[in-house]
Amino acid sequence: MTHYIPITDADRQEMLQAIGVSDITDLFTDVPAAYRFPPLRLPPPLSEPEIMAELHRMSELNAHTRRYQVFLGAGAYNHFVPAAVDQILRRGEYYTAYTPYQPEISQGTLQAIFEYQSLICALTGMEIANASHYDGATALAEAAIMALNVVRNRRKIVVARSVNPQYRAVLRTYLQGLDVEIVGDETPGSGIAEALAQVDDQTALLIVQNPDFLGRLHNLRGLGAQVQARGALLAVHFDPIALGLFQTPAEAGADIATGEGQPLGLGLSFGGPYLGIFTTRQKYVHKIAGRIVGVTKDVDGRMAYVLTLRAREQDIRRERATSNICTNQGLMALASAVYMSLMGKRGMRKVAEITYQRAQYAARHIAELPGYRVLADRPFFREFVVQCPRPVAEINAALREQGIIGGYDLSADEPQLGNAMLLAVTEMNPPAEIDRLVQTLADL
Amino acid sequence: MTHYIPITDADRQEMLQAIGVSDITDLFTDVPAAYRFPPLRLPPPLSEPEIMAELHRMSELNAHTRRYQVFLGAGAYNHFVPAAVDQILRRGEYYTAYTPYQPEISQGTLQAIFEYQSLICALTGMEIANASHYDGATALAEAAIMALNVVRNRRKIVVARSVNPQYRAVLRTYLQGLDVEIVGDETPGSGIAEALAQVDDQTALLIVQNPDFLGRLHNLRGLGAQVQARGALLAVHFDPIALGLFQTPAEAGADIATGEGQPLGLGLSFGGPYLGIFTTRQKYVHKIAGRIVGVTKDVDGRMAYVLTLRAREQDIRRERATSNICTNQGLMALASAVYMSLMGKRGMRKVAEITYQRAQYAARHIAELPGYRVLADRPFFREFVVQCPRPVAEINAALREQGIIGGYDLSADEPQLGNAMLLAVTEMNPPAEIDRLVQTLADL
Amino acid sequence: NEEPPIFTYSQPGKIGVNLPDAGIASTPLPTELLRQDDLAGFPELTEPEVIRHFTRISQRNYSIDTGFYPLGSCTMKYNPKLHEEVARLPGFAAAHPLQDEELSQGALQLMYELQTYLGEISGFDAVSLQPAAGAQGELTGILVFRAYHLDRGDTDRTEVLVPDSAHGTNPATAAMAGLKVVELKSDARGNVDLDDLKAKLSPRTAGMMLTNPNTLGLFEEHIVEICRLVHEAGGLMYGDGANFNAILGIAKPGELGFDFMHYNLHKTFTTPHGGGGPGSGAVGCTAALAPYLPGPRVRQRADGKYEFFTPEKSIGRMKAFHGNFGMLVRAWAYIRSMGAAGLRAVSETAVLNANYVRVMLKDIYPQAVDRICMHETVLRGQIAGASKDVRTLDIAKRLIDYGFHPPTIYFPLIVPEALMIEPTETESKQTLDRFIATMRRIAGEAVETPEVLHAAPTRAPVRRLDEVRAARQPILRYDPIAIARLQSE
Amino acid sequence: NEEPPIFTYSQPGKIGVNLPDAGIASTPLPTELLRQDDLAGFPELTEPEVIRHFTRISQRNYSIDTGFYPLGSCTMKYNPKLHEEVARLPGFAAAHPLQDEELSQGALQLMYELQTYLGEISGFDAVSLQPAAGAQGELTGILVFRAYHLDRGDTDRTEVLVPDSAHGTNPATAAMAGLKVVELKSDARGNVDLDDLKAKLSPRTAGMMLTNPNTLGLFEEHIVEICRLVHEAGGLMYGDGANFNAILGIAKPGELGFDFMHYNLHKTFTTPHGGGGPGSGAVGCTAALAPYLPGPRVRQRADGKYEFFTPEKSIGRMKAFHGNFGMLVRAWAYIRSMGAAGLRAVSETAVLNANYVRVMLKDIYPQAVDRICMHETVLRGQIAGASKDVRTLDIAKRLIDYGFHPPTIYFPLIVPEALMIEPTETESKQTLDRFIATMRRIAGEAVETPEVLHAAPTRAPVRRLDEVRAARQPILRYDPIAIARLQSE
Repeated sequence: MTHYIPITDADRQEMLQAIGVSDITDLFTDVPAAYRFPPLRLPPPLSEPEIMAELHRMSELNAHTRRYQVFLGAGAYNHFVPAAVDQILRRGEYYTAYTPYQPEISQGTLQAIFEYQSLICALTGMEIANASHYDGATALAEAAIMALNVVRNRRKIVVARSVNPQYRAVLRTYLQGLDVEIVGDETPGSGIAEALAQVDDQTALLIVQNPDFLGRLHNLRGLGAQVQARGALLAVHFDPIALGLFQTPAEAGADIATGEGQPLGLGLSFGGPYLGIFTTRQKYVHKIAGRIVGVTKDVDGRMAYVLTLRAREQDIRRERATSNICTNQGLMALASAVYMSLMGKRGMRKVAEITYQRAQYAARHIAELPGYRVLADRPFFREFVVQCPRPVAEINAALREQGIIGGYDLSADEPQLGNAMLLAVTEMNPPAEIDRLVQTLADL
Repeated sequence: MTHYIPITDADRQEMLQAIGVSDITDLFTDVPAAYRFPPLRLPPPLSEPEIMAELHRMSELNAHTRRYQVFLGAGAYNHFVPAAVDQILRRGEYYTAYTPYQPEISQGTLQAIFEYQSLICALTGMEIANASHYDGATALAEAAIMALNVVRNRRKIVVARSVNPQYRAVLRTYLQGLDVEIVGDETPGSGIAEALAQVDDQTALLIVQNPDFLGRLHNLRGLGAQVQARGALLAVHFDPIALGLFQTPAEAGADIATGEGQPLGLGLSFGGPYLGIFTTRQKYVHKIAGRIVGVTKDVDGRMAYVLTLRAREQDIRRERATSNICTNQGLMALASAVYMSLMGKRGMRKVAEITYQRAQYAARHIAELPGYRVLADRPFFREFVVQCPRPVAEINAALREQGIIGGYDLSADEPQLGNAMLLAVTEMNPPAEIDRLVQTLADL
Repeated sequence: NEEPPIFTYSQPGKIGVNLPDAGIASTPLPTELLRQDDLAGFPELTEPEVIRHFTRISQRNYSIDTGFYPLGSCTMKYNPKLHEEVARLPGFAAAHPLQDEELSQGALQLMYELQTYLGEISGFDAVSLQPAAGAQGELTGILVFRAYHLDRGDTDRTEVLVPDSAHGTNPATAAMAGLKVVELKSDARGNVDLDDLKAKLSPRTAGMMLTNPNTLGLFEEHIVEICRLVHEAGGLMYGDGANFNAILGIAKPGELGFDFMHYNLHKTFTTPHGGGGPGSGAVGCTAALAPYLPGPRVRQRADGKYEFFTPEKSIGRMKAFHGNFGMLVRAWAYIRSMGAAGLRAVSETAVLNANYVRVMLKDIYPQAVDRICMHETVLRGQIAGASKDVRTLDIAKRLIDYGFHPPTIYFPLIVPEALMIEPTETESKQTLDRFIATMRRIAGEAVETPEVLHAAPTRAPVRRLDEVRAARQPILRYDPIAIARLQSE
Repeated sequence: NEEPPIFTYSQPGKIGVNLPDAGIASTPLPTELLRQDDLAGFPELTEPEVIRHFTRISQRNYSIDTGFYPLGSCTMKYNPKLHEEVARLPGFAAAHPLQDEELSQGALQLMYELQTYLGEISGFDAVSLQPAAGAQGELTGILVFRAYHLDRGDTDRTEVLVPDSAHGTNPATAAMAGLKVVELKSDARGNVDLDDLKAKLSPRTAGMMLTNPNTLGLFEEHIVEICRLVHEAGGLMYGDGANFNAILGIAKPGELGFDFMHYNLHKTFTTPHGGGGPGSGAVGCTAALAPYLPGPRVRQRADGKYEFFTPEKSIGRMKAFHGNFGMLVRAWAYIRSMGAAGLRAVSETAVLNANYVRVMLKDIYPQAVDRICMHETVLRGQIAGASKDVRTLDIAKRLIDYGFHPPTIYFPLIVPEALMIEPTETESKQTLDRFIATMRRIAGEAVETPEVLHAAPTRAPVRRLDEVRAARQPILRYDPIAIARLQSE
């Protein structure tokens, strides 16, 4: 018995007697004797104060946003998380609930997810959203699988080089068994135009990202029509914060739009749990992966929420399901719904504006430093490429001494850019902090 | 309009119209014009991320138990706070609820307080407990007022010097208008015996503390009878953690027993909010201050909880009330109820044992240091007096350099002890930490 | 959906916390000092059982986070969630109150700044943050009045004037300070009756306690004159800050003539009510009274550091340590979030909301005094056409069935069948409109189906209680036999 | 008690967060890139409204913190509250996944240790923490199998054997990896039918996916032989860890002959289900398969520091960054809290509880296979004497009225009217006894008042739903017109 196990010794005796065995080990005779009760070589158990102390110690070995000024992004962003989000997440009714398969006693989760879907539709302009994927990368990979199911007999996916390289890697992992060709991202420095050029009559899907991995904003109006004219679908990977101001995937004519929901109130959490946002057109609703919540009535005529269109899912359709996904990121979808509700129209716009303005400000001042060059051939939203006079690793090491976490080192992904870093600025970097970054770079 | 005020400009116009005034300022014409709308010279408002950053910065200017090893007590103790306590405290249903005057929709608070009262009775052995006072000190002061109401025509309170000096100060503050003589604590170094000797036929109450302010445990069996034989009441101020192992106030024959509930899962919080525990005999129930929850039934016969015996309280009896107390420390009573429920019989005993054993261990090793002397004329529970070779302030300053917060400097309260400090040890000071304290003292 | 007492889950041997071992050799316990009963009656539970129990019963509570409290004089406004985070920062929540001031500069700075802000908002020279609740703030004030008079050799001032509309804490406080309460009448406009005041002022007057806006929700129209009269009689003016939410940036009590007041940080400054506490009853006063304030207070040294000090003629400390510090953090955050304009918007909106409810209901529920109100309005539960046995209590209980917390009822005592409604500024017009519609609907029910009101509530966790039984045969702690007897009755 | 969609509270101009200003001079926005619709349909609310809404609807949920989930195959055990604190430590919750390894040593150490612990508990040589959920762990495993065979030039292995009792994720995963599913029969004792297995093994066999204990709650009696047969055929054994809670310290899958498995940290290792996620589907495997695992994994350098690395023949990454790190912190805390003996006690008690429920109910609810079970038992909702139209669904819905979450029903598919009950080790005997008594009472109702079962639930926030309408006329986002139409039908 432990503090988590409420069966006492007396209970155990009574229960064993009811079962008709004399010892707890009698319940395990089906396990081959040679393999039964193996020793587990684990460290001795720790008490609660010891766990807390040890994990506090370990956690403080990490840099974090309360100790460092963070200018690192590349797919995970230091946006503000209102305290109200965590207040809701800490409610046992949400975080200790199961998947809402019993709708009569899961209306809380179901309504929250329905509202999440609705908010995402309003944010993206897309017609439907599902209840989430693991993260932006897997949402994108599932988009590719869906496209292959929608556009039959085409086995080519074109993905722009300017899509997050980790996402492109996940895409290739997911599709490796499916006899699909993935092209479009071969040439360093290439982008949407080069990828579009590769969309042909064997192509099921074109994948682009906006703002792209290097932070650049693109005008994608008309892109969907161009792609669809070639019989393919268009998937746009978006940034949910940028949508407070900038072009939606719907305006680009996207058939599928995916996003990483982390900036919507989830915090950094060393990479997860995050939130894969998946949206598409109404007409593809039977083709999508994952759970969907809809509205209906109960037998008394009361409005109620329920998981619907379940015949797509693995527990019903097994090997013919649209995906194997089961557990998703439901609680993160809830968190983002709380975040979006708090921000509302004005807040979403304001965060996008502050982020945009401060990024421009940072870029402008860094560009003035001798030896530094900012790539600003296009408008950018939150991130921008800085070409540095020395290797990025050296610069970041020096920044670290000043309590600053510098940008993402692009040398492995885009070596043609030289000593280039991707710097991210958000509403969590006040002007004084940006000035300090600039000054620190100047002093190096 | 702010993020906390949901009335929009359009709402305001509509509402002003309904009221029949044209401007919001028209609602304030009763305020003399000369005093209306004074400027408030406050700093400019801060956004949420700024508040969080600024308060984080300020909070880190303080020492705290995650950064320092704490051996300071003297009325506030670093005991473990299980995470489950805060999980319950964070529930909006509890902390944003009002006083449970409407019992039909306050059964959560009422049941929790009833269970708190019951747990406190079981812990202390006393017959009844109220729903809390502000802290241990004010509970003790209210005990004195109650005694004056129970024992009519006696205007003397005897308090032992070994009662926490802050509590004795509060006692004197509370009683200063009531024409009462407070004696018994005049002589430095005196204790219960000296106080008892002053109990005479004018005395309404004797107040003692066990373990006393210097951490010493006393055998109080029979004390109640001795005091009551002189027509007075006995109040014992107890430590709730010590009661896991040691004599209860009921065993001392106390008429009233008070305690500081802070060690019961409340954390240090720089001195508050804490919890005043108040218990007495059943026969004095109509004399006590503060709220009491009882059990009854509703019209359908369901068991239910309700505030009861309310005719004692200020909102009913006004100037003839037993006290002016209204708002108490209800949420802290809830926290301590969760703590006591988690600990249970075994846990309460175990914390008391660890605390006791580690305190003995620390005292034994410090006593071996040259120049240090531990006062151990009596058994002690968690705190003990160490006479030091140098002024306590110097020693504490040196300990601070090593990340240790040393003991309470007794030089102002008990100057006859010389360079003496009161050291506290709990289950949060592992043996290695105690060894480090001893070593650090040895190295000074 | 009932949840049994937690004791019913107890079984020998269970524990809900995983504690460390002592980790050292044991020394023998002093056996003669041990308790004899092995904690009889103390429960034994695991963490899952404790959490489930307290989670389940929590859902049997009404709260701001689940509904609207139009609860007059209680200012049940929204408690911002940011505050719950900042108060839990380890540097605040895990700091020892007696650690060196050098190691507490953040906490002291926060207290110093809060003293300054509260003083500025109220027009007072000095603030003490120590009192734990409004009633303790009151006691502080009356003890300060007493000390002030005695210090001047003015030993006969033993009377405190209190209007008949006052909160019960006012007379109870005066009595607790050993002073005599003299009650003042209210006039037809809800103000203090000036003639009665003049008649009762005397050389025995220690001071007067006044809530302004008063408990009728009305701004005292003669406030400047009242202060003048009391001062001329040698008395001091105590301001009960319960209704301060109405006048942030609207008027400063210190400028109006008050000498002392308490702030209910758990009303005006959003610290949570916690189901009955903790509150915080910080106090402010004029420079003349500052030397008598309880200590420690915080001041800034010449070198910029902060330190505690105790005023030279202090009445003493009101509680151990420095006040309900966790509440101070929340109040600081609130004031800094709102700023001057935000605080004025708070009061303006609180007053707007109250007047809106007032005008939308007063044709059905007669207004106690027909004036523009401040943050709350007092109506009467006397509905035209309803039978006399429909009382305010029935209206209040019926509101529960519609999902609202009842208003404060039967208070102030001078208004028959009083319904005291304070919407606060954190409720939307939508919510107010729903409340208004519900109140009007209940008025209809009062005429047509009064039995529904008498039976209410029927949709709450329990229905009306046998409160007489609770008081006559009190069961004040868990006692399975007494509870079984109750249930079998 | 219904709560309308949050959109109904929206009013122009409201906002729920107090954001900073940019604080710098604005530059013009690139107008051609701006969205055209001004976020049409996006709501505008204040913080109090958002909190009240999400608090109110939360109370319409069942959860572990409010009740018992006897939910087979889901391991709805208690989620320790300590874990919620440690996962929120700023050094974990506010650390950037791409910050230098030098600045992430605490996180890397935690991951390294968790890899080691999970490997030890399951008998595997290598662990990757990247997969986000069990199904992703499965996909990882099957892709690793595929890569392993291809790497050896074994290109014809395109079939995955899956028992007919398997979770749907198993066949769905095989299909997602481009492999063909071959279904295996179960025998009368609930084991895999060995003859069927032998018949279906072939040079095309890539591997077999097996849940052990299986979804009947039974330990596969021929597990060692099955592994031998599959290996002899050149295939690999995949272990679905959904039921791992039954065998901690009881048996190690790696020793039994499995080559690869996933752990559901959100089942066995107490990370919360979150109403459907996030989970964590870490995977373990033999040394032979380790080179194919997804990266990055964590290893310790000679100097004691930790670093990320990607196995040389990795199938690639399964998601961005390093897995659902917040869940890893919780799992680490759980393993370190329990230790070896504690983990064995977990499984022993889980199995004890399941067998207790089994023996107390099997006289009324026939057991699918009459054997001692592991952590769960599968019964049939076929009550003697009840009319045929009383179905398992009715029993499940009636349990809701008595305050219980229904068991898993109609699964595994091979058991008619299946009721799959997994009590877990974190429920008390009291709770199990209440559940047993309720199940027996419902059996009585099924005979005597079947209409009560058909009508159930009547005490839940809503009653049975029109699921056909939801699917036929889907309303998948807030649409006031569609909702009004629905309500007027």
